[in-house]
Amino acid sequence: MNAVYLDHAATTPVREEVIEAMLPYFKDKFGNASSVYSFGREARKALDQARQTVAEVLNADFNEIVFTGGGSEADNLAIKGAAWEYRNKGRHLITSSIEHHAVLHPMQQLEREGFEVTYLPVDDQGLISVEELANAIREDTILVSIMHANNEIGVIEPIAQIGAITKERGVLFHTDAVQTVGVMDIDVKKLNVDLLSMSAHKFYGPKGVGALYVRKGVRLIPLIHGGSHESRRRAGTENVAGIVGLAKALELADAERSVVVPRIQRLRDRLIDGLLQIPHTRLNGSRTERLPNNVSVSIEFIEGESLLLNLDLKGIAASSGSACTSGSLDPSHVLMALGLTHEVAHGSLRLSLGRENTDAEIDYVLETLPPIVERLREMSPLFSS
Amino acid sequence: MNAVYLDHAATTPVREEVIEAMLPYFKDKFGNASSVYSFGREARKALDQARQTVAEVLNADFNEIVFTGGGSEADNLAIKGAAWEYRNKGRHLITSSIEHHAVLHPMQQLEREGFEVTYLPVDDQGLISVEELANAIREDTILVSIMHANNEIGVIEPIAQIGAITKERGVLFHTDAVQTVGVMDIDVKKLNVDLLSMSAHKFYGPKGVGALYVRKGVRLIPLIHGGSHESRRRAGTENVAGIVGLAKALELADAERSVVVPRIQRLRDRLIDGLLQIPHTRLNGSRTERLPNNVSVSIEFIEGESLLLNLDLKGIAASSGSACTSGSLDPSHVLMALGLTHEVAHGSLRLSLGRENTDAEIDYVLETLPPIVERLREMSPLFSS
Amino acid sequence: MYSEKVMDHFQHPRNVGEIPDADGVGVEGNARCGDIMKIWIKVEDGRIVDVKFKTFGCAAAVATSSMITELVKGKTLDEAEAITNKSVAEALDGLPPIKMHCSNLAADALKNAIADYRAKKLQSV
Amino acid sequence: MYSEKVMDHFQHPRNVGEIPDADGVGVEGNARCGDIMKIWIKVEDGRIVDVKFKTFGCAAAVATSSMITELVKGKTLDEAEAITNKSVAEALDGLPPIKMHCSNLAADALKNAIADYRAKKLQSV
Ligand SMILES: Cc1ncc(COP(=O)(O)O)c(C=O)c1O
Ligand SMILES: Cc1ncc(COP(=O)(O)O)c(C=O)c1O
Repeated sequence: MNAVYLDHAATTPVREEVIEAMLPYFKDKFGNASSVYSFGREARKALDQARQTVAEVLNADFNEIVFTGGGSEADNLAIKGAAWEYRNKGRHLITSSIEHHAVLHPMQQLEREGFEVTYLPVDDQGLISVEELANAIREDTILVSIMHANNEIGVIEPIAQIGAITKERGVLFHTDAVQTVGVMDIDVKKLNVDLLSMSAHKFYGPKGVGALYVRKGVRLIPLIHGGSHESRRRAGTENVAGIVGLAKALELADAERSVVVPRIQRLRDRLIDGLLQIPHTRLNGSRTERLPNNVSVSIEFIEGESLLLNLDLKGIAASSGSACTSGSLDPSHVLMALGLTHEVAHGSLRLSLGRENTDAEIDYVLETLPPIVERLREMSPLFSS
Repeated sequence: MNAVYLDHAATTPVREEVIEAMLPYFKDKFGNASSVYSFGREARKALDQARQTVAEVLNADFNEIVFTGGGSEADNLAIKGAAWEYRNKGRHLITSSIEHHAVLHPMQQLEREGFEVTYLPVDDQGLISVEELANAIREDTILVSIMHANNEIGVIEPIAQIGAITKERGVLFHTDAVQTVGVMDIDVKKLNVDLLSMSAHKFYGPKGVGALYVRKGVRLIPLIHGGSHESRRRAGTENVAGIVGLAKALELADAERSVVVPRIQRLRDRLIDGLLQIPHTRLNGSRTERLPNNVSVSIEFIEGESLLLNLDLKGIAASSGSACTSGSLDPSHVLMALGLTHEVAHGSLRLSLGRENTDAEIDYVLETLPPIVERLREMSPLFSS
Repeated sequence: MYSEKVMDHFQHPRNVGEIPDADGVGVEGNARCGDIMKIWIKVEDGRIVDVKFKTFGCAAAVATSSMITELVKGKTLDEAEAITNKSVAEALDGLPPIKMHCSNLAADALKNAIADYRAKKLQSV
Repeated sequence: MYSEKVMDHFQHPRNVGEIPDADGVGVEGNARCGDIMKIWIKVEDGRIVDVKFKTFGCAAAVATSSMITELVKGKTLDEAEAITNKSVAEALDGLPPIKMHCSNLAADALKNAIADYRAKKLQSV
């Protein structure tokens, strides 16, 4: 068996068609999109076309799309940009305790700057309570940020319902849709959101490019001041190749979704059912409100990194929670928010599927994993068989 | 004659070798550099190697290099990041009146946040007075930002001398070296700088990736909070392909500089001498303290955009001041700072050379340009022959 | 960025030049914006029989100047005065939004030329 | 990220298991950090004649546990007590900096086992 890549929630390979679409903008059509001469005009056209594509897929307008240097930048621009812009209206923000660090850390920075942040809990299924959220909104609340789907446990939050409330209460609503764009059908109007972040490398586009949907009329203080690019919302010579790649990847994902996603979901279900056969194993997060490509299980009495390394030695790439937290020693804040104990949280495993995974690969994982778990448990002082 | 590209100060094509170096990181080695398994390890190795290369070229240490999403982001991170971090030490900043917007606009934002900024003038050659700068430093000055070379008029500022003063006075010193990295030999120790920005697409690397040199011990509040990437100074999944491209482009530029730059400089001198044959034409900025690839002239009685478009129709891509200001109607702040009148500033032309330009191209420009100028002057109400 | 008509008038501007014994001369624009237009008209029996211009400015400024000279030739002064900057832009199949404001001043220059003609005539009465 | 020696001990840990009639047992670590090591020793004539471990933790924790069991077998208690976490890491050709703190606790677990042995002996006197 060749390498089995099951870490699509961390990143995905760039599709061949996307590379093809990008290549001309490195060498032949390399002009600066802001210049008046012909060289630049081709880049400008490509940029306009990409923006139009992204807008159409999201059911947004051309001018509502701001390209950024990635998902983290999009989250930061949405949250800090809105908080700074509207600070005279109020200084209270609401988010959840299971957000990605690209949301939580800007929130913490804003706390240091004098804002107040409410971190809503989630239930044992990983779901936000819409009622609790409604109760948390105050006179001075200016922004709510709740992720569309969680990157570790794959739980899909009730964004449209939350958006209906924020709309009624006149509060801005941002959603980090980095895990859902390309996988789910996204309509910013139906979701009732004012701001929505995405990152190209999560849907077979290049790394280092993302986008933020900014509803017409919403103002943001930029993170990057300078030239008048992106309608003065993000300065810097446009990454034309990257932006073209983002749009192409999104277009392909959108066109193929109805065929690809059910197939992935079937593989996911086989994987979940198979893994739950292992004793002392539980699924993290709701089984129904769940990304079609996410499997997250806690395997008791063993530790995640050991498991990952053993899988890696067998050619299986997986993750133990967020890729970003792998440098840290604390167990994932998301798993802790579900109410797991430290030991159990440390034994979590995320397998995230993609378009190239096959039934044979799932078979291989389901054969390979149980003996590894058994061996590690035999070595564990916490386990008594 | 094929198209003649003379706008390298705006952007450059990505070199073939650089594209080759980047390609593997799109598809085969696409792993997340932060993950523990083998997929990610290759990306991590490439990232480490790239950081090492950049550090070596600049005579800096590995940990002193922070990769960003471009030159504008590097400038913003340096200026706002340092100002926010050290705001309790003082609130006074010093810069020049000829900086790029990616420096001026962050400065203006900081003014709105309660900082005070001194904008130093330049003389009619475009040069900062080191003495004036020394006099402008106050008890509460925390940061000086002076560009290494100007993007419009190509004037090289006395950075090492300024750095000696800021060092002595205990003030942080940032230089925007976006126009010099790849063209000049850069040694951060000799330049006496604490912070130095660069942008890959100015030296035959890809757009959307840059770097900031941050001297050890200098702290910055990040623009993009989130994961612990770039030693917590810039969150977001690393743009591995882009960073590899930046490093490769820098390595090539550094290796070839001693051969390529003298050739370009000779072409530049031919171009300057030829253009100054046209009556009522003057060189903008110092002839001696000048980038080897920059020609900036003011051609009286005509307007820049008309000239650019006419050149474009003849296959010559040039610029009338900064590419970023082409969306604006005001004449360039840099040319105005030299003391030019509005009319003359509007008639400016920038030709910036690159490694692929030839003598034949210079001949062609020197043949093509004078009749266009003549025709436009005949049409101009300001000109009487 | 520019329409074909704009590019045509920019590359081949009609009626460039001066009329030494013009009946009216008008100027509009300023160097700060980078657009200055000067227009000369010759009037006979209340009609514009000849018109010339000189323009310092961008392609939009040159094209609007050129276009207006075509539009007014043979027109009565009242007809000529009815021409607006907007109608000049329309005759050129439109201008980029950023150019609508500063570079679109040919109609204003023409109005100034007609006013100059009328003032001179009043003086000579 | 890990040295070859670490990977070898991680993949083929030596002396995994328990000693039911051990003379000393030591535990170190906590679940919060994700690393817990338990070590059993058998002592004869002041020497460690047998040693086994169980570890819950990352590759570094497993490898350091395995390595220390190799290092101490046959050593006197005083010699064994002189082993530090640092020397275990060195015997493995080093550990990644981030792993030096939390996952490198085998020497501490061993010390606890020796202390346990000594305490038991004192009681039985
Ligand atoms: C001097 C200078 N600084 C900063 C920048 C901004 O770089 P980028 O457009 O890559 O963000 C540029 C070029 O646009 C520049 O010439
Ligand atoms: C939910 C979520 N938000 C934000 C991000 C940040 O995106 P990027 O790493 O592209 O900056 C990620 C992935 O890393 C993510 O999964």
